[in-house]
Amino acid sequence: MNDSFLLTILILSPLLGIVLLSIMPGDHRFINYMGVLGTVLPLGLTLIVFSLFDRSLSGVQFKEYHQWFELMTSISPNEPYTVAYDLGVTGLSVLFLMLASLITFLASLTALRIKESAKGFYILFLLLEVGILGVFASENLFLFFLFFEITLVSMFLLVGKWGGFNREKAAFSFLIYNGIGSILLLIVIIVLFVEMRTTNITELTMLLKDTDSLEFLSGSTRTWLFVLLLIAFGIKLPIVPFHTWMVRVHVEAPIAVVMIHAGVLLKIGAYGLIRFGVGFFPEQLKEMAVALAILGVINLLYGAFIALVQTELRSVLAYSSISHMGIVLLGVASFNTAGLQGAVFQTISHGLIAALLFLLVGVLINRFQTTKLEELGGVASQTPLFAGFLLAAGLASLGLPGMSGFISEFLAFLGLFEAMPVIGAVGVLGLILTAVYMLRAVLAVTFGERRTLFDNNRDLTAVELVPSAILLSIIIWIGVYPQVLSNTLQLARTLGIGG
Amino acid sequence: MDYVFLIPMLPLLSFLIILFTRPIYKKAGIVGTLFTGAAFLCSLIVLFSHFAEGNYIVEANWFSLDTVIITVGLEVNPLNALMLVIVTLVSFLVHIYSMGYMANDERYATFFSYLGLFTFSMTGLVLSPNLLQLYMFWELVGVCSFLLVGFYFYKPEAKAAAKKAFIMTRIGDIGLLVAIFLLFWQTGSFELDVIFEAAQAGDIAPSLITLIAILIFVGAVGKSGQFPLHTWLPDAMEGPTPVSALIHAATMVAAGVYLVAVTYPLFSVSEVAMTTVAVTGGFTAIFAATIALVQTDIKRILAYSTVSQLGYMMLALGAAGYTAGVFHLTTHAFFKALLFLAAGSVIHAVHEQNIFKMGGLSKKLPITATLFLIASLSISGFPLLAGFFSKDEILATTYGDGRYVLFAIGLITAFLTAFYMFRLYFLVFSGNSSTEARESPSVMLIPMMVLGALAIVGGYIQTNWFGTFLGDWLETTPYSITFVHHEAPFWLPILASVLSIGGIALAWMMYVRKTTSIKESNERTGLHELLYRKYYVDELYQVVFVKGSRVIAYFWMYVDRFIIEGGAAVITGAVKRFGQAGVKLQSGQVQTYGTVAFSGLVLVLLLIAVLGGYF
Amino acid sequence: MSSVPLSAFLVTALLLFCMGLYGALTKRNAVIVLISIELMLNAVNLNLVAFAKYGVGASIRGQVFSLFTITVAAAEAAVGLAILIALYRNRATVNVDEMNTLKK
Amino acid sequence: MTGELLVFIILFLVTITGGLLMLNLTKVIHMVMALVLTFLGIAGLYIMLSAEFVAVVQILIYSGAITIIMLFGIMLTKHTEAEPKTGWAKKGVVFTGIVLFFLIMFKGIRTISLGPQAETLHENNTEQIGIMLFTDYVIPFELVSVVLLVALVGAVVLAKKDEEDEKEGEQS
Repeated sequence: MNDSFLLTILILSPLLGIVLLSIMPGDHRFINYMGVLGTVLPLGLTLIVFSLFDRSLSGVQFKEYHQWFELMTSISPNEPYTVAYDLGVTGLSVLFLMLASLITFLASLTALRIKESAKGFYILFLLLEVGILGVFASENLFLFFLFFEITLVSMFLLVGKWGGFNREKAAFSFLIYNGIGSILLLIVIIVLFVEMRTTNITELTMLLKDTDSLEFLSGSTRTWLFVLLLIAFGIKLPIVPFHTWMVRVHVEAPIAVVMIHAGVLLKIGAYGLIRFGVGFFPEQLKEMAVALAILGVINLLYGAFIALVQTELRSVLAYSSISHMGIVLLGVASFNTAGLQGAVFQTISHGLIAALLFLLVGVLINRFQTTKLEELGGVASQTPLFAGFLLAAGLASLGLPGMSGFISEFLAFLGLFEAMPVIGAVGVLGLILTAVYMLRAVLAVTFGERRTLFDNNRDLTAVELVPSAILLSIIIWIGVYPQVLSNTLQLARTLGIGG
Repeated sequence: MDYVFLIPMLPLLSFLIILFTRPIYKKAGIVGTLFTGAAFLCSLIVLFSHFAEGNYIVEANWFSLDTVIITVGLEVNPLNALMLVIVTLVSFLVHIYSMGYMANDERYATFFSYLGLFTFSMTGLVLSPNLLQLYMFWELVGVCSFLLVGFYFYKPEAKAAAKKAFIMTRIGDIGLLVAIFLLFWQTGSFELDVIFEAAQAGDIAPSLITLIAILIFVGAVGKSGQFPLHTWLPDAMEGPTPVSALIHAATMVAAGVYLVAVTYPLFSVSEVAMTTVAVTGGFTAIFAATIALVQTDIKRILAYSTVSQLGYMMLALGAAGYTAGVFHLTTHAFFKALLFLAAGSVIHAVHEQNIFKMGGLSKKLPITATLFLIASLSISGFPLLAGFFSKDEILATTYGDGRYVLFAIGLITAFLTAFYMFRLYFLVFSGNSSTEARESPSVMLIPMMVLGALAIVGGYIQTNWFGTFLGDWLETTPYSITFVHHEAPFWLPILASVLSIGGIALAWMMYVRKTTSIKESNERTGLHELLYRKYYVDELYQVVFVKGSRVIAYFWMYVDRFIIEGGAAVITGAVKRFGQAGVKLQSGQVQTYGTVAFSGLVLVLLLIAVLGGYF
Repeated sequence: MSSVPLSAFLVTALLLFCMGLYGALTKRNAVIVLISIELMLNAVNLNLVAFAKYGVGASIRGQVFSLFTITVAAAEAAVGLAILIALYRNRATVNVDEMNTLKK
Repeated sequence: MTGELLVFIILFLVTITGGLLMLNLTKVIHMVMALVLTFLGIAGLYIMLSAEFVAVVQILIYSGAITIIMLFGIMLTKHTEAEPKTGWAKKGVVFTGIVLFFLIMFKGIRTISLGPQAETLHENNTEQIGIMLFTDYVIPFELVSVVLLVALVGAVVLAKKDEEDEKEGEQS
């Protein structure tokens, strides 16, 4: 049953950093570096998992199973409900694990600037990493939920303490929206647990596929469960109109946290939607595909239009995230290999691109103390390297071929055009709008007349350059050779569809 | 031919080397030129080996989607071998020229790295054997164009122009993208040969094929600056002049024409699509020509001329003149690149772009003036120069295809072209000069001379007298294209020559003999104003699309702010109120607590009494 | 045997209880509130005694119970009044509205 | 109409009148006086219920001790002449609640049915109670005495002025 304990070690590895940090004095000179070191270990372990992951096999690997506790019920005293500690990765989750630990590591580097109670920051930061890694490594809904809640709590504290001016409001709206999402998710988990007697994801996928044998879960019940799941992860993704919390967090949270938030946490929504929505309720998804696609188009256009008139770079990027997540929805709604692959690609690609963009926004704040578009301009003449990276990130975001954004949007729309050409035709308008708002924002910062306001500003330093370069090269790598993702992903085998 | 891959790789290497090695900063021009020159040599070798060995294709797996394997590859057929040579040649010459023109620019190396990237993308585009790869490079050239138009990033006009160039072409690209999607689901492949076979075999419904062809054409319209997506091209003149010559005259804008030529088997199946192409091309030709009549900026006149000439090529393709279109593309690349480089030389000398502030430069810039004259004569269709033959071919095709209205438009455009080109020439070079000017360095003049030679002799690859060499060669294409060659009626070359010379003569009368007042006046009336304002297309777009989308955006933003956030606020407010009501109950007054507790008791009792059936 | 039914006593007690309750919940004077509570206790006592005579397991125990109640009520009245006086010394009021220190 | 019923009606009226007076009089002293009436009425009812001893205790403790304590309480604190009015809304809520409560309870009382009467309560009532208290209820009885003691001490402690307060009072 247990292949190895690698995943447990991986999930718990940030704890080492937490322990070391907590015994260090809070005003120690190297406290920030200690925090960064804390994220290196998980990154290394993830790399090991990633490289050991056997791409020729199907199904779950690195399985771990321990019975955790049993629940007796009066209904069936002889058959207790078993809750297990159940880990494992599929091709889908191993990609997300990789994304998560990479971005966490890079984000921790940008957090080196944090001076105010850095110890607490890094402890929570590492706790957040435990949650994220746990979410992606869980093979069990119960455990998934547990780790999901850990991310929630640590995010709440990170935003609320180290955020911007309106940080408390942002933290609370984060907590409330996501709390509602968790409740809905919990309801789904409990119903599935009670009816199917298991919370193991793979088992559930197999059981729910065999619709004839489902005695208790009628079609309408499953529709309801799917809708609940959609809302739960829709809040996380976010789907319009549940997006306002996310804009606030994007604008208020400290940059390192926003990198993780935009780069990884929002992706939990997509991950959940693909792994559980597609995996558990394929019939329901097919029935509601058109509605889902319409939601996706709304997301895409809505986010794009609003991003067009934002006057602040972080808001532009926040709405751009909404817009890009619309493409994920479109890919899922098309429900064919191209579309789903596009959705996964888009999720990962946007994770990388958003992280890069926010990393650069962090530099911008550090150098120019503002992200207002009208106050910026012509930074390309003073900080050409920074401007180059920002431009490259912007181009990646608007789907330039040769970068990861293109192949994911291409696949998602390719899938959509097979399933629903008309909706696709409306959706492609979003691609034009993406170009418009992205160029508007990026050019407003980099191009134009030089502002004397910001004289003598340093270009990217090594600690900023290296993460940017790493992210950009991965983005280009995926864009030039996307097989690298699909080799690992093996979508058809993971979800058992298409092929 | 296995070294075809070198052609895109060499410029890419040049791009990467210049990008990552700062020490060779001042040598960037030489590095770029060497690599591009090598690429040009390769192209020539490929061209000649194509004569000997015929078509060539190599493919490798790139990405798998279910059972479909998406490939990347390189293909050499007559059309793209020719394009390769044009692209690498013009790029090579522009590299040399830029070493002089950009010598004093502080972002000298960046410029050459962009040029390298562009050459890579353009050759990659040309060599693509499938639509997906073609689309990827298609976007990449767009980005290079964007980067180079915005090269002087600190100028607000350059910023706006770069943005406009990218977005306008992107609109077209989306059309192409949708066409690719539709084709994929019809044929299950991105490969051109598979698609063409399906189209010829009638596997795709005729109405759908028309739709697809028109969508592809939308892509071409965006890239080639055809009406109604033409407005970005004149604005793109904000970029450095060598860029205008390379990208916005000879190569990238011709990619639209190339695209239609590549997907010609699709178009030829649909009569409607062909007519669309022809009419759009013809209309754009005359539309842009009329605007060019009254412009005052030397580069903008050339830009509108480019738009007009591209329209000409589209007209040819739409009128089943595959050879004519490609032929004109070739000759146009030579003389239009030359025109831009010469214009650059003038601008380099006088630092001025308004033609009314120039004059008499032929004495100060004799070589530039001569080369400019050659190019102008060539584009005007002066007999026996390159432009004459290709233009004749187009007119003959249009006539032969029975599109008489478009034929007439073509004739008028030819006349207008001759007129505005010589208006430009006479205003800039004839008369007396007061400005200081020095002839450009030889590093700029030599590329121009090469182009000048080609602008003279380039036409002889396809003439009725010496043989239709180009046409015969293009027929060896691997795809089934019906080649129609219309023998021009004997009067056509004469008529065209007369019109061309007539246009030149009219310009001479007006601007050298000065039979009318030609002072640039601020008071323009009626038609003149309309033309000068480019038919108010920009203003129209500004109002309809820019303002329109902003209105929509603001609408949604207010929806976001008031309805969605407001909705959330109402819900939270309600909860808060509820909480506050609860707080009010917790007044600390025991009597209130008592009252509440007692009320609760009464309610419970009532419930028990009613539900318990005691009443 | 007796011509007065049990329910007559119970209704009397109920009326007393209601009046006491009303007084306890609406009167502002702390002394009156205390008195009203005594009234309620009396109503309860009346019930106890009535049930001692007419109840299911009618016996003397009901009366014993009421004695206990009376004792406790007396103690309560004494302590209540003591608290009231202590409070009055501090706040110079016997108005229940102003006795809201529970809130703080 | 038997004599017993007549007595009951008179006692009932006395009791209820006392209660109503307490609720409606304005002066606090009058209210307490009205309450004495009620207590006496209840004592009468006890006698009717064969609880002579309880009736005597009632008169002693309620009409006597508690009323006197209350009067002391009133005299030791300052009172505005008129009782401040409570808001109509609150009164309304309380009144409606009480009426509902009354109705429900009334309904319950009307449907009550109980076993046979106890016959021997009035014979040596005090003796019976005494036996009961010192046999079955001896522990509660002792406990009650403790409670009384605690209450006594507590009341003294609470009501006693703090010495410091006194000193401050003298100084000022």
